[in-house]
Amino acid sequence: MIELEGEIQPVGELFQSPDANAAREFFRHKSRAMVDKRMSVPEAVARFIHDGDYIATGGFGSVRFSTAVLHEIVRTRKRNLGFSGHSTTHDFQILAAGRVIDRCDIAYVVGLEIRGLSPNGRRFMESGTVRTTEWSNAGLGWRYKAAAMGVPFLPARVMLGSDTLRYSAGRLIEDPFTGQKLLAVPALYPDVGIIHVHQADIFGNAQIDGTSIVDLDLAKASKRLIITTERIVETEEFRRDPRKTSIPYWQVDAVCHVPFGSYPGNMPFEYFSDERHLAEWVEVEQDEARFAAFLEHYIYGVNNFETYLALAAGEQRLAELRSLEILKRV
Amino acid sequence: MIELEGEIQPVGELFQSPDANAAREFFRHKSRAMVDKRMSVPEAVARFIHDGDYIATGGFGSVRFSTAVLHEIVRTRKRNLGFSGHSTTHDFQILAAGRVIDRCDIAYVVGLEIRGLSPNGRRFMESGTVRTTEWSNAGLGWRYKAAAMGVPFLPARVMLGSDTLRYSAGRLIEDPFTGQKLLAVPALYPDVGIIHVHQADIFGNAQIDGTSIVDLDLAKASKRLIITTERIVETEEFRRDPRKTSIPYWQVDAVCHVPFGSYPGNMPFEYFSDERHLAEWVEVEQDEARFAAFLEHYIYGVNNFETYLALAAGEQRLAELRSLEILKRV
Amino acid sequence: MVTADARYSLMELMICAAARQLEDNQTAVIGTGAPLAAAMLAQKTTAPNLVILFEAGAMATILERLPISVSGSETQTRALVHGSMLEVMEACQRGLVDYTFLGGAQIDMYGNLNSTMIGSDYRHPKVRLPGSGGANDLASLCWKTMATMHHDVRRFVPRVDFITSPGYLTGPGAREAAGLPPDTGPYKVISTLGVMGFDPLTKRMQVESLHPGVTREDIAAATGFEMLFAAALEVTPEPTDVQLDILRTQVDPQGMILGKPERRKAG
Amino acid sequence: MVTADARYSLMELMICAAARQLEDNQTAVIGTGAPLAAAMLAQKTTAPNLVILFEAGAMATILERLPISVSGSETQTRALVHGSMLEVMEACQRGLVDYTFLGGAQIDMYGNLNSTMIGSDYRHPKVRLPGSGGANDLASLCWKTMATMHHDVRRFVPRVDFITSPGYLTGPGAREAAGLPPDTGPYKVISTLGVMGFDPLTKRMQVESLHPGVTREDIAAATGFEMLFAAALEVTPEPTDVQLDILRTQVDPQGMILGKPERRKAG
Repeated sequence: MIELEGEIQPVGELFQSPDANAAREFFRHKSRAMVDKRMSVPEAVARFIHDGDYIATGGFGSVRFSTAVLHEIVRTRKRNLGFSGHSTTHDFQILAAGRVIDRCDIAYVVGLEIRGLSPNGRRFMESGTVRTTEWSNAGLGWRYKAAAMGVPFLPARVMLGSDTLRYSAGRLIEDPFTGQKLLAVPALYPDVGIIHVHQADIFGNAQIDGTSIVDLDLAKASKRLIITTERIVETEEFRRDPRKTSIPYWQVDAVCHVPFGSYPGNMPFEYFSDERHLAEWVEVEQDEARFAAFLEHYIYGVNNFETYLALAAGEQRLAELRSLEILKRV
Repeated sequence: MIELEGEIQPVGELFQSPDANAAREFFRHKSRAMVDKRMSVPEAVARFIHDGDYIATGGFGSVRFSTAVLHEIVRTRKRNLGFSGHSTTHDFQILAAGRVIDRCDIAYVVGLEIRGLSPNGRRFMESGTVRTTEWSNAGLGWRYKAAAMGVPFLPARVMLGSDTLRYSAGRLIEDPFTGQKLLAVPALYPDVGIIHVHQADIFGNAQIDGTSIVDLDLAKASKRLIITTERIVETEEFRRDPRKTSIPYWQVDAVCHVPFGSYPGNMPFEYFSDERHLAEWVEVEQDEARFAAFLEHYIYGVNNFETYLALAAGEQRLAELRSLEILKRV
Repeated sequence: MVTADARYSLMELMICAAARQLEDNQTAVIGTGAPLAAAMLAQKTTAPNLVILFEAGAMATILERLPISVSGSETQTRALVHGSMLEVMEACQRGLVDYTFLGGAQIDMYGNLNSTMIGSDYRHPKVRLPGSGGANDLASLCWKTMATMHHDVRRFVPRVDFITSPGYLTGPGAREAAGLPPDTGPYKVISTLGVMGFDPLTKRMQVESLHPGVTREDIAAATGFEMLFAAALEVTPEPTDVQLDILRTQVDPQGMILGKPERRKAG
Repeated sequence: MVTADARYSLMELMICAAARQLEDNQTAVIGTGAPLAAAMLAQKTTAPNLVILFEAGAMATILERLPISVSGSETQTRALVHGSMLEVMEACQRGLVDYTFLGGAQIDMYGNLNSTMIGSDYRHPKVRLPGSGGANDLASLCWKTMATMHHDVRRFVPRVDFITSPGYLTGPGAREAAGLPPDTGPYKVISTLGVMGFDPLTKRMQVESLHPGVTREDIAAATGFEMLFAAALEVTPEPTDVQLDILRTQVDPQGMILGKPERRKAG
């Protein structure tokens, strides 16, 4: 074994196997056919997300997460999901609202950046019903990258010496060349990745504008991948300028056309976050009964994401959010 | 140690230290100032490439290498350079012509893809004057990537079982999670990286169009970085559309404006390779005396790259090469 | 606590103290809140070429609007790179990033930070906090780590409940023994009472300047461990009128960090 | 050796045999020369959705002109991705690439390939060859490795002087023992005399089809090791007129691989 002798190794639970051979066998049989993968969000969630699956979302903080898919997961009352939370905010808040997860790799959850903490997220995570393992953002990101690279681990120089390390599922190793002590982070292959993008064609070629965060690695690491997109465009757009292809079609299983699909989040170049609605979430979470009614109103009681958009924002507010956006397309 | 017990380890020589701490100390003091870095190729080579340095070139095969800098290295008769040859063809041919290297990490040298082998390159490599260590393209690429990531090694699943492994300087290790046998490739920090690009501003922000090969990692791994560029553009081009920034300015030490700087190679979107001139090289290399005269004519006897361009091609031929190029800018 | 000059608020004083730490032509990964206001102020005054990097992937941004999130649109204005989180983290790991600015719920005398949980049992936290996010990475990899903190005994504690992000851990040599890159670690803590550095020999926190009106005793009383004081103890410089004007009219005209204009005078 | 029908050349036969191995909707990393002509032919006939990847970073290219180099402009036409070498290699390592097509100076009965050196001492090679390039990577990581070779005893040898790219190494189980991904390895060798596969049990090379006019004895005599022959030995199908027309007029009108038109008939 290459574990560092005499060191106290981390005690956290490893939720997904980092076995690169098993992942290769899966990817070997994943279709490379260029077929129309458009479907509705309910169909994508029904086909690709099953109780017990381990899921991971793209974006970061309040930016470019796929609200539509997260609502559908809650609405259909999925159970016992695993979740990878690298700087998740409102996306975690939605999953916590539905009590749909029972295990979580944590880099950042229950926090809402400058907006404070999610009261319901805290209650959920303090309830003892969720098994947790700690990571840093880069540590978790490198886990996707290891999977994307097809290796069972990557070495890193973070988490060392901290309690974050102690409650992680990493391993302390030594560099074979210099003897330097390093952390090995295990590859993370989510069962399902969920990423919201700016543009996609019907086959799944997808374009992300602005920072890509860890989504390119997540897209490669995910066994199944659901894309929601602001717009559907012709494949020719990508062939004419391949700089636009953030995610090639062969990694994608479902393409769902969902304008404003990241609302109330911020979609760079498209619309800004709805801080009023986000504040409302935090506010009503303080009271469990009010929060239940809120969820019934916005998620359980509606048929789809479009209805939620109309209820929570409405056309005028959505237009306002477009005008609040600071990045303009060249 | 994390080396795999009981395994016969590779015997190749490691030419550059993979110590991430030493590299960090270097990068700590590398200036981040946004200053005008334009200079001539002779000035860049004089200031940044010293006898004994370990150098690495961008591009791949006959595509997008920096002929101008390579000629200058030969013209100024540098000595005892180390060289990293990941699928190098005409670039290696030039260095072999000048007998400027005495050690070489090899993935692909002396070969010219479909054009055969370099007779002089073979003579040089069979002369016993160059210490060599074997790698694969990916193995060598991951060495840059390890350096770019700031870790002393990366695990990989290539070279295993082969003589390429045996004569490499990798190490066999075991994955701490699954026990899988892996190859550890050591980080490679070249003293000087040399990359030809399509556009750059005066500070060193640089744009590569088409495939980037391993140049983005090489740019990060290199302690000093010389950029030659087809065009100088305003910084505003990058700030308006950051997808154009392949290499940010803080990694760059010299910006040399050299139109047709990759001639006789192929510069995608700009000009095609000059197969006639490349065939002439191979042909004259068969005879040492003729080759010496050829080098005197084209490299040693001329003052600069512009004169070589005029001698080897001339305006009409250069225009022809532009029209032969198949990729057109959108 | 401190009674600030009516000309400026305590938050404004802290932001200006933080801005002073950021040098021109240096690189820094900055988090939201006061640190980002400080970076934006620095970029508009003393450090126009401060290279600001954001965890989510934007690099060399020229800030036009104060960001709410470290990944949002505001972090990407006029950036040179719209990259990835790992590109930024790997630049830190490679040794390219000079400064970072963090926060936390607890800090101890070695600058260890806790943003994971309050309580004595990880499996049953009294309060679950967000976790590391990128804080552990930045505190591990950047050359100089800074933090802004509210100064009281619940936050400046003898021993943090959970080391989320490493300071000097248990003291001199501990970071290196843990495998962290040499010569990194806590650099400054800017609190509501003063500016602290770290004693080079003992790696313990020590006050370098007291905010105007604050005494050594105020700080000692608000600190849960034995605080050191520098031999040449200074008073934190007050914000200049120019700084205040830029802060209020350009950096945070909406009062996201500074508070609403009418409340500012209260300090 | 083979006397080809005057209708087509030996090279054309080999290219068509190679094209037949490439299935539609599969992924393949292809090198220059005959393999690439085969891939281009397949893309224009039986496998329009063959996803061709190139070592230097282009993916899902639609070939418009036969490439000279695996990194050149011709490898990037109408591609979906203009990526990096490591992106392609990592896709292979992740298990996403079905086929690769290589060449070499020597091959042995386990499909091990040598493109590094001829001689018995690595430090003093009789002939220095290029080295692995990406060949070792592709032979290690892609699911099915194919090779095109001139068939003679100098090339089909009992033991290659240097294993540049792994075949089945020393036989069954050896790849797995070396740490290579399970279920990978040599799949077909298309030589100037026939098409070889590998016996599933012994992992030894065996002839599956003889080119028209070639006998078992011809192959045995041109092979430096004991060649196996499949029970149901076939004859390599001849190129169709449609294939030949596409090859000559669309794939390689300049005769880079096929030779000049006037020389083709010579076979």
